[in-house]
Amino acid sequence: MDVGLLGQFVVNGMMLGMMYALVAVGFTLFFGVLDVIKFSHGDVLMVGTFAGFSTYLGMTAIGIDNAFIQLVGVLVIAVGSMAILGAIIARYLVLPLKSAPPLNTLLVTLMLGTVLREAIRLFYPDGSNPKHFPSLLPTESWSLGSFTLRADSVILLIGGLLVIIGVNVLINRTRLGLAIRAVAQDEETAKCMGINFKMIVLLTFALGSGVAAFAGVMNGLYYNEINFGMGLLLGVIGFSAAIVGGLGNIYGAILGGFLFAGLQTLGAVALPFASAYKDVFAFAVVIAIIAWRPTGLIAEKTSERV
Amino acid sequence: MAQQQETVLAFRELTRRFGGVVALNKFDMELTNGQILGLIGPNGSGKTTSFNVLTGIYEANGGSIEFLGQDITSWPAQKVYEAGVARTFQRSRLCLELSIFDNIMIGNHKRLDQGLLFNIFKRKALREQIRENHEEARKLLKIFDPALADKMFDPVGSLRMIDRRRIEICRALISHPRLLLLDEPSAGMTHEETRELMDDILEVREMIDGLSIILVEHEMGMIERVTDKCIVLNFGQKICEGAYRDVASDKLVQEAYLGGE
Amino acid sequence: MTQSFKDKAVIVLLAAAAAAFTITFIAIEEQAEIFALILFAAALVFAGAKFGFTRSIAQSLSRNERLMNVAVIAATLVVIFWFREDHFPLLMIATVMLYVIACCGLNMQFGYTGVVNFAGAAFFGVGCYTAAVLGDTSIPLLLVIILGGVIAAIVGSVLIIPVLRTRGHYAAVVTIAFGLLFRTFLEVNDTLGGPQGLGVSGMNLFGWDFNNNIEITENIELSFYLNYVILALVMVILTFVLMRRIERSWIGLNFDAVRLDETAAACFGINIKRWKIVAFTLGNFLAGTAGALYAMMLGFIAPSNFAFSDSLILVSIVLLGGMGSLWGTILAAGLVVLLPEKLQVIQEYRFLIYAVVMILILLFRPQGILPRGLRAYIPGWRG
Amino acid sequence: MKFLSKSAVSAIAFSMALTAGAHFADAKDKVKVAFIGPLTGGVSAVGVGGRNSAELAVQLRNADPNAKYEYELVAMDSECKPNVGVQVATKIAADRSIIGLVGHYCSAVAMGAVDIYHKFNLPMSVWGAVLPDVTYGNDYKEIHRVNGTMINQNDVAAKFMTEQGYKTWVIIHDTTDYGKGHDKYFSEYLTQNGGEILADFGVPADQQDFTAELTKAKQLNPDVIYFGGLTPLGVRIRAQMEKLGITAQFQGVSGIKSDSFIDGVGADLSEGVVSFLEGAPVDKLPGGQYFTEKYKAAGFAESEEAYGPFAFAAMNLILDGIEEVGPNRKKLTKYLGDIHGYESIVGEISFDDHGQNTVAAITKYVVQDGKWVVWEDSEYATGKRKLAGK
Repeated sequence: MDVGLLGQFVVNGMMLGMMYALVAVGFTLFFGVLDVIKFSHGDVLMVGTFAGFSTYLGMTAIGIDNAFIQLVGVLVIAVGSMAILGAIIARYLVLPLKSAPPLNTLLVTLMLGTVLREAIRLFYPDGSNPKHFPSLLPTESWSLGSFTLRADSVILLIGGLLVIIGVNVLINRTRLGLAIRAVAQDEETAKCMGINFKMIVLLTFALGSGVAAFAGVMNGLYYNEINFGMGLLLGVIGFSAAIVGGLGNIYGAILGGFLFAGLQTLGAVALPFASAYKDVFAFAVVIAIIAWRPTGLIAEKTSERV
Repeated sequence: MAQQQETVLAFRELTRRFGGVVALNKFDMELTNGQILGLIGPNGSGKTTSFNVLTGIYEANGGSIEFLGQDITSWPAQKVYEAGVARTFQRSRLCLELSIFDNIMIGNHKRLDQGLLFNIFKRKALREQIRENHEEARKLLKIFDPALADKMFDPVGSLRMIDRRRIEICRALISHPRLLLLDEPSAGMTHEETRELMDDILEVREMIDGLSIILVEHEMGMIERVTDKCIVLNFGQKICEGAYRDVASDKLVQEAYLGGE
Repeated sequence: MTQSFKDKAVIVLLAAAAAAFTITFIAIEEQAEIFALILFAAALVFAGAKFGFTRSIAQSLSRNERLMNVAVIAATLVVIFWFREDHFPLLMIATVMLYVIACCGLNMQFGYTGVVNFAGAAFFGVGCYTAAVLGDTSIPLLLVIILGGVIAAIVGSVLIIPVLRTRGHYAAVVTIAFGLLFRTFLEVNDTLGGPQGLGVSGMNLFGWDFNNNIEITENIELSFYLNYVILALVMVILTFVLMRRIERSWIGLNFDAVRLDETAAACFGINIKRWKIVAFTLGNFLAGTAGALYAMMLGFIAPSNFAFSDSLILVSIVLLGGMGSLWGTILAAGLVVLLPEKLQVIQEYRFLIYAVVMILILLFRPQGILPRGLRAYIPGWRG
Repeated sequence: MKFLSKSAVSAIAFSMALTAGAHFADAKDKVKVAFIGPLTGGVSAVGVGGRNSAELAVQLRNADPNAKYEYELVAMDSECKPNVGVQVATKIAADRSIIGLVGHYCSAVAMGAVDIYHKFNLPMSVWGAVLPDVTYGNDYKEIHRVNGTMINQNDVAAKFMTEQGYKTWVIIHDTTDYGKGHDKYFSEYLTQNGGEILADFGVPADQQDFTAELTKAKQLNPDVIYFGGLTPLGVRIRAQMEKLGITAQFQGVSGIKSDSFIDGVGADLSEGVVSFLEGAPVDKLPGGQYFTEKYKAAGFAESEEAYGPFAFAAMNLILDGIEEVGPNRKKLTKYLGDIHGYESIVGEISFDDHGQNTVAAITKYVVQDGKWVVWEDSEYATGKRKLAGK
């Protein structure tokens, strides 16, 4: 395989991995503060993308056609509205079930995912068909042999990276992050220290959902196509990535995301048998990794006292 | 009283590390038949760790454990229990959703018929076994609190802390162990309750032939009253051993507790 | 004396009411009637709880378990007999029963033992495919049903190592990944029919072809689905007996101990691995047997029946009914299978409504419709 | 269907007898017909379009004063899942008051359901499923299909594309029955016509990212990328080809011949995409214009999609049959069996002995200025515009 082609696969894989990682970060944040899995995460991403898309349509309709302003508008509305939606979900669906079996939360949020998905399909104009998401980024491209690099891909990669770094800084360097980490460590102690537990949970869900909306818009800008079912698989993969990396750990989520993308790319291009088996391959490897490292690659800290 | 001298349990240079922290450092210890040993020391000195290594929850990094003449170092928890070691936990670990009877029967595991076919098909024999064990558990529980014995099918989650402690001890005793490990039984209880509980334990000891007990405890009154011998741990190391009165007056021990130089 | 008579009267009346309700629920087609009936039932349940009837009824039931079991079977037979000539209601009843069996399998796994399984549909599917492949051979079909379970258990053994090593959400991902992998594999691999699916021969018991209508007289022709319903009912009863016996034995206690506190269980000699393997294998076995008969009844299977969403349906039945609760599972299976069907009238909106209903139930009744009670080793006996 | 008790039935009969006198002279008998399609899930757009079209046929018929009966449509959702399909098929087939059915877009569902229609003697016509086995895999006289199979489609497609001078192909298909079937038949016909397949990728129907497959395809540098699958995937693949700078011609199948494909990809990228659909173009036929107008007038929220006209034609065929022979399943089956040269909005319908419409012509389409245009009418055919790589 020539170098250009290899480079192309690497760039594609990184793009994919970045999106998985952004979704996985959300899972890991929610799990960190509340030990719950919010399975509607992928569908929140989808709703966020549609919110962004609607913003674009609205701005075009009122005559704003500067791509940069449009992009900012799309991002602000998508991220902002999903942050609110995430907090609402936490407030009315996740927190009330805190003392119920953890599987209940999983199921409730799964059902919420169905509600969101079906709602978009049924109530968004022509929602059951794919939509053309505009290219709001410069589309210049550089070619080198079989390697094509587009400006928008580079910007998206950098953007994704900045968001991940931003989340990381937020968690590790700010007062809010400190509070989130305190709640993640030990809810009771955090409460004793005067941290508003509920507020922190809501903020964390807002943060995670906002990141998901960003990933959704990124998805739309990259693939130029969005549809009501886009969140489902992305959610499952993001969840798997968070698990493989190790729940409750942002680096684990990133690692898991890129690993999964790598496996899929590898499965599609490098396997000796038909590429259709690539998902079989990726999931088999996931099972094997979990069998090998039962608490994820970057192990979750267990503080169980005996 | 020749039997009294038989060694039940012996640690030889038992060592356990967590990362860089040495939780147990070459711990030597011996316990004879029927003896009650008090294990004391500040928080984090390795008392509970020694229980966990002994019962197979943690693996030893060095040294050996001998129980009734057998080397049981690194045995899994299940095998240690089969050999006759039963314990309670620092934080009560009962199954709160289950009934009192269920919880006590968990402790009786080795004396119950666990065959798949027996349990599914030999219902009559199983019912007989259930009735017999129920009677036995009732008797045992009655020693601690007659009122509890009438609530055998109530969920444990509905009970007070002291009742939960009692049930935990019954769970450990029902299988007639040779060695009982009590991890801070007084935690979360008043002095009066603690005293009551300890009296009950002493009463039970008379019923089970040759039962030895290791007691981890902060409540020194209790240690003083019931133990035959004490061992003081500090930073995973044994710093003193002997009767409570001698130990209490030891300078090293006082330093360890007060943290002074 | 009067107490016991009252108990018995309550049980008989309750069974009669349940049969009547089920018949009406299955029979009505009008949207308004369906909603009215659901609201009526909800109001009844609510009122019962409010005025304490539920409690006294529950006590009556637990005092007379045997009678209750007989009454439920009798009520089921009444419902089946009522619809003896109607294919579709019988198909739905049989479907509910087979889902009950599969969900009992899941209950054994995570209701009792705490081993999560999000690949229930995959193991159900292994049973289906076993029936499809072995149905044309000379192996007796009753044996094929058992083999469906055995092969599901064997396929499940692939997952034993990761399942034993993981807990909670990590174990969930293992089974989710397996479920996705299973379906993709079936689609990509053509040896088992590929995405187009496979035809399955119908059940045939000692020359009795289950796929023929039963002609009694010239005017009375019973639906061929009656055959399947009866066989499914027998299987449900066997499964129920097995589940009950396991629950009310030392094994059930071991399962609970493993679920609630692995460390404590290990300290009292309970072999965590052994009981997890037993529960996982038995659960998959049950799902497999249900799948095998399901495939014979439907006559056709394809990979898209065994998607992740189908596994979730099984999980939601277990949660909705109440973890480990057998009666709850039966009730929830009826609800989850029949409700979307009943909602066909609202067509493309039905999943939206269905999901909203599920969320509401879980929010207001997180422990399930009929939470599992404390273990009663011997019915009615409290020492 | 007698769900309720016999006494209830007699009570109803009694009350009907009482009110019989109140019947108006021109009141028509009610006859039920049914529709099955995927109304929820990933391909629901096509299913809802089909249902609307069938609904339209029934509405128009009911508005026709000359119709002998008043029709009621029972529409059911198969979710595109065989087990659900078998359930609803049983429900409809077992309901004796339903005389005819227009059913199935998903082939796997149709495959599972045909046995039931046969068992219950319910005459039906497929409106969208394209797997040949649905009609050719059995000898059931109840089963018919107004649309063509994927065999015809790919035969034409392979010939046409090789005639355009293309030599090498990379195939991407989804791993459902639809995509795999197309892959199989297209590969077969393409090889017969001398085309070369450089690579063949199977992808799950919910995949989002195709850059790995497409990068590999790019390296192979084919003349054409053939996609066997439905609109959502088709949109993604076409869009991502652009990202990777692949300039090969994009060739689809009937599954992407929808306006939503063009909406999803955008007018620029869809320009020059070709696809093939059974039947004559709707707007070319005398009844076609009428259908399009009426569909718009009926005010459905969703588009009729590629197979709506077939559902409309199939429903009309069944309604015509009932008008002709009366509400009787066996007679309707016989009527359908004799259909030859029936005029419909998708062209002439003639069933062969398997109930397959034999004259299902295949029409070639190309996207021109954001619209699907019949190839022969396009500027591509005249040479004014050129397909990719020509």
